[in-house]
Amino acid sequence: MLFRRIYQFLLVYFAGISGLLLVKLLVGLSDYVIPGIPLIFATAGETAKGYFFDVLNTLQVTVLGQVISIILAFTVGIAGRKSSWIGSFIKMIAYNIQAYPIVALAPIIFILLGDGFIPRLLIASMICYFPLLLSVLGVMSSPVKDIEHFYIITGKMRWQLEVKIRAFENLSKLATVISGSATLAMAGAIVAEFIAADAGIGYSIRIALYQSDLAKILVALFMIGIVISIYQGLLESASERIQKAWAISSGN
Amino acid sequence: MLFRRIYQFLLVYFAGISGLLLVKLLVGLSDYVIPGIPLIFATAGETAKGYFFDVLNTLQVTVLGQVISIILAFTVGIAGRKSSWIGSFIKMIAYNIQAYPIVALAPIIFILLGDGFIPRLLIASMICYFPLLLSVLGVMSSPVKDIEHFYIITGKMRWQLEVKIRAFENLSKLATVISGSATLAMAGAIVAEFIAADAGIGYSIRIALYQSDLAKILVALFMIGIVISIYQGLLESASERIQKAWAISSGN
Amino acid sequence: DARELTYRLKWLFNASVAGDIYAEDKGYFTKAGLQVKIKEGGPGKDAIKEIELGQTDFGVASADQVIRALEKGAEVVVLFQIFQINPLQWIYRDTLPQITALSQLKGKSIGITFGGNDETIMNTLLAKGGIPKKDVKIYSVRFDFTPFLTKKVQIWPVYRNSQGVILKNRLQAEGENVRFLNPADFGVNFVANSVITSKKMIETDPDIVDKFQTALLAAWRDAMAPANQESTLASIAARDKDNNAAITKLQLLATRELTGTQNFGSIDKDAWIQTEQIMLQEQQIKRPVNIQDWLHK
Amino acid sequence: MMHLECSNITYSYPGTDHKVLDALTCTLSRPGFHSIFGPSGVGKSSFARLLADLNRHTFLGKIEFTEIQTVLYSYNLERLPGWSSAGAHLDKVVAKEKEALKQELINIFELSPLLGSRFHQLSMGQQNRINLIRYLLQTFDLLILDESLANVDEKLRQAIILTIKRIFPQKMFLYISHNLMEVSTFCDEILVFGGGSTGKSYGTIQGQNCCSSEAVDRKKVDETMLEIMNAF
Amino acid sequence: MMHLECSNITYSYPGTDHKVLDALTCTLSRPGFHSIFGPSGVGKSSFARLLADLNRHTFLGKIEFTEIQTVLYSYNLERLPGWSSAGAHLDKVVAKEKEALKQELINIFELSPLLGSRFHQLSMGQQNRINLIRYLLQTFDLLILDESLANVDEKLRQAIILTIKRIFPQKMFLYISHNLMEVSTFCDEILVFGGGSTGKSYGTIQGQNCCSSEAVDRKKVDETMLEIMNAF
Ligand SMILES: Nc1ncnc2c1ncn2[C@@H]1O[C@H](COP(=O)(O)OP(=O)(O)OP(=O)(O)O)[C@@H](O)[C@H]1O
Ligand SMILES: Nc1ncnc2c1ncn2[C@@H]1O[C@H](COP(=O)(O)OP(=O)(O)OP(=O)(O)O)[C@@H](O)[C@H]1O
Ligand SMILES: [Mg+2]
Ligand SMILES: [Mg+2]
Repeated sequence: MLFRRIYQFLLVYFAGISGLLLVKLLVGLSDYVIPGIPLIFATAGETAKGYFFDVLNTLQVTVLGQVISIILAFTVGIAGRKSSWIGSFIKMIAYNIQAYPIVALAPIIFILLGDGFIPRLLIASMICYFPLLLSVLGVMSSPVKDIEHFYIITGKMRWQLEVKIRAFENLSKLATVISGSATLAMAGAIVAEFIAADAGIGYSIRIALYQSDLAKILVALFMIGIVISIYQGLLESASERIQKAWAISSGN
Repeated sequence: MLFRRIYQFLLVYFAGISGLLLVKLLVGLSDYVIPGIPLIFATAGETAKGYFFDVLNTLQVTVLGQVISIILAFTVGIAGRKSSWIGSFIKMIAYNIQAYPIVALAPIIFILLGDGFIPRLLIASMICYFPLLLSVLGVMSSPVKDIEHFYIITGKMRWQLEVKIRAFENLSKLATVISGSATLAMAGAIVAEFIAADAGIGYSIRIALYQSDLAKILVALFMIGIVISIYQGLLESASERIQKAWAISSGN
Repeated sequence: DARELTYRLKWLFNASVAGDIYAEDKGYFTKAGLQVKIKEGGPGKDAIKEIELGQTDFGVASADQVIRALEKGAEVVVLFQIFQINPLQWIYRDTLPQITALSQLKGKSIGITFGGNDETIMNTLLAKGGIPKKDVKIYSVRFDFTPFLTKKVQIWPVYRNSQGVILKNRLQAEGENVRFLNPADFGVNFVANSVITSKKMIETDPDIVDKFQTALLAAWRDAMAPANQESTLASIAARDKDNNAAITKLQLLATRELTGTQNFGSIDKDAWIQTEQIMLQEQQIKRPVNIQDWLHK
Repeated sequence: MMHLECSNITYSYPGTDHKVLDALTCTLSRPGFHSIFGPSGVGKSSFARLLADLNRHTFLGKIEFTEIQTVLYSYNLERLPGWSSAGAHLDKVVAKEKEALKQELINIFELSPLLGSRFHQLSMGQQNRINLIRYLLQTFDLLILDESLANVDEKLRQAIILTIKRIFPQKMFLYISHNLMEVSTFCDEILVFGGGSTGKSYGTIQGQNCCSSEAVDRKKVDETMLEIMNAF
Repeated sequence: MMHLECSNITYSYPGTDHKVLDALTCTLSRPGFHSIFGPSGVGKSSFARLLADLNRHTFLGKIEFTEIQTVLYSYNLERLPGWSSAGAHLDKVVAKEKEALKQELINIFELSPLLGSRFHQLSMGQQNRINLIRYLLQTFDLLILDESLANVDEKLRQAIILTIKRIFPQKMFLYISHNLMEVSTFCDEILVFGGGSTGKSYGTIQGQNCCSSEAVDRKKVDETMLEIMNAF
């Protein structure tokens, strides 16, 4: 799984680069618009190591942000699963906040929270949590009648149990979304750094963009890709193992 | 549903504003950090109408972008549902592209596509499609054994049928995600406008930010909120009606 | 010659591009027999790239962009220099004593945009003033001004003729006055925006370039003339709906100061050479590009 | 004494105009192992679900419970959650003081070797039994068994029915099953739902209500069976 | 002639060491309505699923099909998709040339009034019937009915079984049911799976194989039933 992820990423990445180089060649563009191979290598030599550590820095925010958004998404999703007024209200807040692009909210966040690690984390979580929320809501609001019936009719149903039943019945769906949300959290962390931080790969990308340095951006994208592939691969393996442990392979 | 959405939005919005004003009062911040009520009203008087039309402009991109991402997400989700190499490869591309924050990809997009409507649409779709994809993948990769058995054993299973069965069994989950994705598409469109366009509310927000005018941003947020609430409400009503028509109320 | 030309600006439509707006609005291009469409700029726009890709014919780029592009093999030529004084300056409240010597920067909290021009310029200023980096508090600037507004940062980079005006105005409304720190006052002449085109264009269509340059220069000159102030403001107002008339007027005045009044549009060759040198020192570029060879006669 | 009276119940599913129950009047007059019997689709399950949750349905007519507080409804398609073994789930939902009863039932239901398995690993009859046993260990006055033992073999099913009759003489049961002989032999009052899609008829027939397999009088059972058959 | 031979089949579910099938040897020697009978949890369904999809399972022993190409497996928990009526789904999966057969079966299965309903609106017995009918209208040599009629009333079930025997004399059926009398009366060869959790035993008993309800010789049926009971 892990090696396949990396290998596939390399394939995609080099396909992309080749495409760009082809455009460069056909249109006859300078290194400023699309960097050539020597320049990319030279840039990689200079920046690869630094960017790698930047990505690791970002990864910390990613992991923490993902954990927070998972917690948040489950909390809101569970609270919002009922079709009651409160449920619909919570859903509504969650939806509305999402529609505001982070770029518009950022100044408010900065006014209220100052700057530094916290807003970076907050923005990463905000970007990651909404898609998670959607899935959690979907799962949490569809009853599993044939299992829940007993607990309802005997008055034993608690919200915890309801949540557990629905989560368990949709384990593979939730696992897909949770491990998929890693990339969202990463994207969120990078955007947050891009807007706000003075560390992380997003910050480095901002600087490269200021300098119109596409070669640096390509190196950064490579580092992001390789790290996210590894993280994603690990998450997927872990989620598979957890699913197996909790469920023993289900179905006949 | 529709009126409830609007009404709830107003509640949230004014709660938010009150919070900001409270901070202003407590910390004793001046109008240029957090605008006071008179300034907000004055600004609203000047800009509300223009912003409203900006949001409508953005809404066009949103709707189109959402349609595109739904199509894209279903295509990729359906193609990627198998655990074959190709399926996993498609999933991997989808994941990787997602991890690249749009801000880093934007220069490449602009190089390849120039400017105008197309990159704006592309960016809106890209931001919206991935969370959709996650849900579609989750649904499409879990078999519904008790329905599929017959078609499999009699050799009648086609991929279209498989997709239809799984979609139908998860209709409410998919509906939640699809109508929820409206806000994602809106956020995507705004970000795209923020980065690239010369129209739409995202563009106006960029100017307001550039002028460091929080009052304008608050008015813009109001307009976005009200329009997205209406759009969301309409989508939800429509999705409910469609679900009913297709399914007749399911379950006993 | 009815060939449609495009002209990509660097920034949004406002008073800082008054001459460009004026040229189109008052038909300077048409009169010169050209059909020119001007397009707004923005953070994601790069005129040099567009010129190379054939998406635009003329554009506005900052000097550092031009130098960087030249280093990487792009072939762009500077036609004329819009600003004689770089609009990128630092704003500070008048509660700070006026900065007349660079040594006064010691101990101050200063905003700089990492990777941006202001980093390069501030580094040069600090070096010039002999101030080690550890003796100032550098604050990383993002796109909003809150840290300056809340007084967390004392000296903040702005574009003198756009945000600078707005901020000054906003603070004045609250009874606070501001000053600007202009690097040129301390001998740092880092060139800002210039009008550029491709070398190829100059070689193949020298007369078009000529006509364009003449028309645009004339438009800028007229737009900056105090006599034409009202009609310039009207042209701007038609394009820039987000600033009120008072602000626009102040911005126009500020722009006028930056473009200079005598040697209008002229290329300050020494400043260009200094810019290249600064960039070399700051390792923004690795090898000299001989910028003087790329400045149009 | 504990009894149940329904008069003139008429019921249609929302959005349809087909009368699933049409002027049903019936009485169950005492605790015991009663039954609902009738052809497929006649409305047995619908009636049972009505009884179990009066508030959720809108119907015409009147249902009166006397000395019946808690009505439970079990059916054969129920599942247990998958995250732990059947035994663990059973432990969770059974009160401490019913431990002895639980052990006794587990033995009679032949469930001991299965308690370690997850629900989805069980055969259909095993699933039926583990589901039913948890209902029997709850507090109830009336328990409806809607084909709850449909997938269990006859021998074991008979043992289970006799056990229920022996252990819970004070409770009311309503056993829905398609096994005519079994119903005739072991049930007390048998509500027979007759008629297919045209008209409906309802009646009550007295079953043999046997309490051990030795007590079965085959001839009398045959008579009851005949009576039921003719009731259609 | 069409026949099926199994020798020494031993099977455990992956990840468990409980032998669900333990050295099973049996033969079905001709077309007809055969049966698997045995207590709950003995391994009937497991064996049936094995036959239906040999490739998906790993087991010891040998299974040989002669003149049997297509094996279908139906069971009572299957569902039809919900997006259109049962009738529409039926139309979709039945070939044109079987239209007449389809109509005949619909009448005997008493399904005509239900064809307009969605699957989830049907009673359990109705669901059983609509599911089974679609299998009968496919091309097959051996069809396994795993409690496929478990929730249908006896009268109708009997009619359905007799119809199947009449219409498909050249096909092989394997009927899994817990109704001893029915199996003894109407089935040809009866594979009896015996023994509970300790040891397992398998044997074949000849059923009465009646082809109409008039032909039933009650005494002989009783004998067969006794024989089966003793086989445990
Ligand atoms: N949810 C529903 N919506 C509409 N009609 C329904 C619904 N459930 C059942 N019906 C119809 O009501 C009638 C009675 O169904 P019910 O399930 O009560 O029958 P039953 O007597 O339990 O049959 P069986 O023995 O087959 O389980 C049937 O004709 C069925 O089609
Ligand atoms: N997926 C599975 N994983 C592990 N064990 C299983 C699984 N399915 C069934 N078993 C076990 O295999 C044995 C045989 O099950 P099977 O379903 O074949 O029984 P059956 O004879 O069909 O019983 P019934 O009449 O109750 O349906 C049972 O003990 C059951 O617990
Ligand atoms: Mg029923
Ligand atoms: Mg079975």
